[in-house]
Amino acid sequence: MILHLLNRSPATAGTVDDALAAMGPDDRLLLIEDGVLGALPAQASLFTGLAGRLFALREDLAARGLLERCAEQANIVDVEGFVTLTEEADKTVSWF
Amino acid sequence: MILHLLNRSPATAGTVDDALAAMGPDDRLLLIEDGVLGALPAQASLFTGLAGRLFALREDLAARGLLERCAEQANIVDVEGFVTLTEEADKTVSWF
Amino acid sequence: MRYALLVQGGPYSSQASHSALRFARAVVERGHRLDTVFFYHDGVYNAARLAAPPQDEPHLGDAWRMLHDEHGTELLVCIAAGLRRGLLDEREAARHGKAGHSLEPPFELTGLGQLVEAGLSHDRLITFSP
Amino acid sequence: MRYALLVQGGPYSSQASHSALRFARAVVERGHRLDTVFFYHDGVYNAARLAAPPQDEPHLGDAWRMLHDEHGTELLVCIAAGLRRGLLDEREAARHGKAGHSLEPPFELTGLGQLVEAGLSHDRLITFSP
Amino acid sequence: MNETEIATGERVTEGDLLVILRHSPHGSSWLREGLDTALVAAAFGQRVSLLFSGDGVLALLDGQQAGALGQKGTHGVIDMLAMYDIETLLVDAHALISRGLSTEDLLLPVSVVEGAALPKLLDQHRLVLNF
Amino acid sequence: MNETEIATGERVTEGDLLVILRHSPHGSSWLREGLDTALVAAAFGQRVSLLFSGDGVLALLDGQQAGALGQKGTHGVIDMLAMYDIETLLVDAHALISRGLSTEDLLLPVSVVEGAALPKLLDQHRLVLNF
Repeated sequence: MILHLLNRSPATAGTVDDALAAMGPDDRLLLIEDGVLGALPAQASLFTGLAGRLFALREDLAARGLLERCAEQANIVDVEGFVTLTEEADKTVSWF
Repeated sequence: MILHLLNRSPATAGTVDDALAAMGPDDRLLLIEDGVLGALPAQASLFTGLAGRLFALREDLAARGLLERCAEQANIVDVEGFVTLTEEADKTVSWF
Repeated sequence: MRYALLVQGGPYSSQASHSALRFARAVVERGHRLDTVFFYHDGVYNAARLAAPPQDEPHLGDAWRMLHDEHGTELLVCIAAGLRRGLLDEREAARHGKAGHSLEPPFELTGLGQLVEAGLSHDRLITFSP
Repeated sequence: MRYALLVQGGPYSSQASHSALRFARAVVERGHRLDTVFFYHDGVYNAARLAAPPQDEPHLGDAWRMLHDEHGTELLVCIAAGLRRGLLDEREAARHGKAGHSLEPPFELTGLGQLVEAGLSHDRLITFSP
Repeated sequence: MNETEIATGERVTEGDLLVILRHSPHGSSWLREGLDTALVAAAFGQRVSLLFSGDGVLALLDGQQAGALGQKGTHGVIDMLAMYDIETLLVDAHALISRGLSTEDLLLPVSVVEGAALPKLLDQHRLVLNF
Repeated sequence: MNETEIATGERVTEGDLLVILRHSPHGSSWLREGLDTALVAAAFGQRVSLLFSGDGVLALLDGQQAGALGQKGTHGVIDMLAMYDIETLLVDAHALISRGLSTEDLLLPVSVVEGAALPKLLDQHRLVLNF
C-alpha cells in the first residue's frame, strides 16, 4: 500500500488527476498544504472512490480556516497521524 | 487593449481559465514558455473565440520542438514581435 | 518608450529569468529605454553574487550586470524578499550582524515602493514569473 | 524506523520547508531515526547562511541546524543544484575563485548519489516539494 | 472607492493599481507578497483595488490561524487593509461558487465581480499585477 | 529491463527506482533534475525506470533545440539514457493522447502505460520520485 501526498489545490487540476490515476485500490491519499483545499465539500466529487482512504492534515486545514468546513469523507489527521500513515505504507509518493 | 501573457501549460488549468476569463473582446493573448504547449492543435478548443488575437512565441515553440506542430490559429511571433505586441497594447498582464 | 521589468522567478529553477533577459535585450535593440528591472519573490536570487552555473549554461547574474553596464538599467532587489532569502549587501549584513555579503552592485536592495513607482511611471511594465 | 526527507521548496516561497520541518520533529518525537535531510531544487536555499527573516517568523535555517544538533540529522545539499544557485561552501568558493561563502556546516554540499542512497537505504523517504 | 456608471448599468471600479490575488494563504508567499505590494502602493497615495480570484478567495475566509510552526499567515494583513484606505475589495464570483463558498464566509464585506465586469476591471486600472 | 508476467497477462516493470517526469523541457529545472537523478542512480548500479507523464511527455518529442539564450534543454540527456543502461522508458497513454501526440512523434521507442498498469508500476519499484 502506497501513501500519496498531494499538496496542490484542485485548481492545479493536472496534479490532482495524475495523483488519482496513479493510485491503486488500497492506496491512501493525504492532502497537505494547499492540497487541503480539496477537502471542501464542493470538491468532494474529485475524490469519490477513496472512501476511508482520503486524509487531510489538521494543521493545514486549521491555518486556512477550513477545519469546520471540511467534507465528511476526509479523515482528519494531525502530524502524528501523518507519521503513522507513513509507517503503515510501504512507501510514500509526493505529487506537486 | 491589453496584452495577456500566459506561461503555463494547459495542464495548469486554473491559470488558463483565469486568464481567459479576464480577457476583453479586443485583448490579445501571447503564449510564452510552457504556455506554448497550448498551441498544440489538441488544445485549440481552449482558445476558440480568440481568432486573430492568439499569439505564440517562436523561440519557445522551437526549443520544445513545437514549431512545426503548432495549430494554425496561433500567430507565431519572435521576440521582436513580442516587443511590438507590448508597444501596441495599453498594458500587459502576466498569468502564471 | 520607457520600459520596466518585474522578474519573480529564480534563475535556473524557472525560465522566467531567461525570458526576461531575452526580452530586455530585444527592448533595447528596438531603441526603447529599459530603466529598471525589479526582482521580487524568487527573482531576488538572480542577484546572488556567488552563483557558479556550469560553463556551458548562460550565467544570468553576469548577463544582468552586462545589461546594467551597457544600458544603465537599474537592477533593484526587493529588500524584504531578499533578506529572508539570504540576499544581503554589506550594509544589511552589518546591520544584521552577519559576516560576509551575498549581493553587491550593480544590484541594489530597495523597497517595494520602487516597484509601484516603476510600474506607474513607465510606459510599460512587463512581468516574468515562474 | 529510519527516515530520510527530500526537501525541494525554497524557504518562505513555499510551505514545503515548513511542512518538512514539522514532519521531521514529529518523526523524532515518535522515536524514529531521522538520519538525513536532502535539499534539492530550490530546497537548497534553506542552507543560505545569511538568511535574515523577520523576527516574528520562523528561522528555517536555524531550525534545521537545531535538528542536526539535537538528533544528528545530516543536512545534505545537492552540489549541482547549489552551485548554480549561489550556495558555495568555503572549499567550493575557493575552487571557483569567489571571495566569501554562502553555506557552512552543519549543511554539507554533496552529490546527488547521496539522495539515491538515502532513498534506497532508509525505511522511508518523504518528499516535500513546492 | 471610485466608481462610475457605465452604459450597461454595471458599476466599474477605477484606480491606479489592480492587484489580483490568485494564491491561497500559507501554501506560498505569493499572497503575502501581493498584499504587501498593495499596502505599499496605498501608502504612497495610489488608488488600489484588490481582486481575490482562484484560490486567492481563501485569503478572505474567516477562522484562519497561524501555521504549525507559528507562520503568521496573511489574515492579519487583511485586517489592515482599511487602515491603508484600501476599500475596493472585489471577489471573483466563479472562484467563490466553485469552492462552495459565499460572501458570508468572508472576513470583510466585498463586491462580487463576474462575467464582462472582469475585463472591464482590468481595463480601468493603469497597472495590473498578478500574484 | 526487468519484466514479469502477472496474473492478468499484463507485463509489469520492476526496479529499484521509478522516476516520474511530469514537467516540460525548458520551462523549469524539474525535468533536468529528475533526469539527473535517474542517471546518477543508474551509474550507481540501480535498476531505474522512467515514466514520462503529464507535460513530461514533451521531453521525448523530436526536434527540440537549445533555448534562445543557449540553454541546453534536456534532449541531450535523453540521448544518453541508453548509455547509462536506462532502458525502461514508459509513457503515460493519456498524457500523449490528450496532447494529440503519438509514439511516432518521439525520439526513442517507448512502452505505453495506461489504466491499472500505472498503480502497479509504482507498486513494483522500491522508491518512486516525482519530478
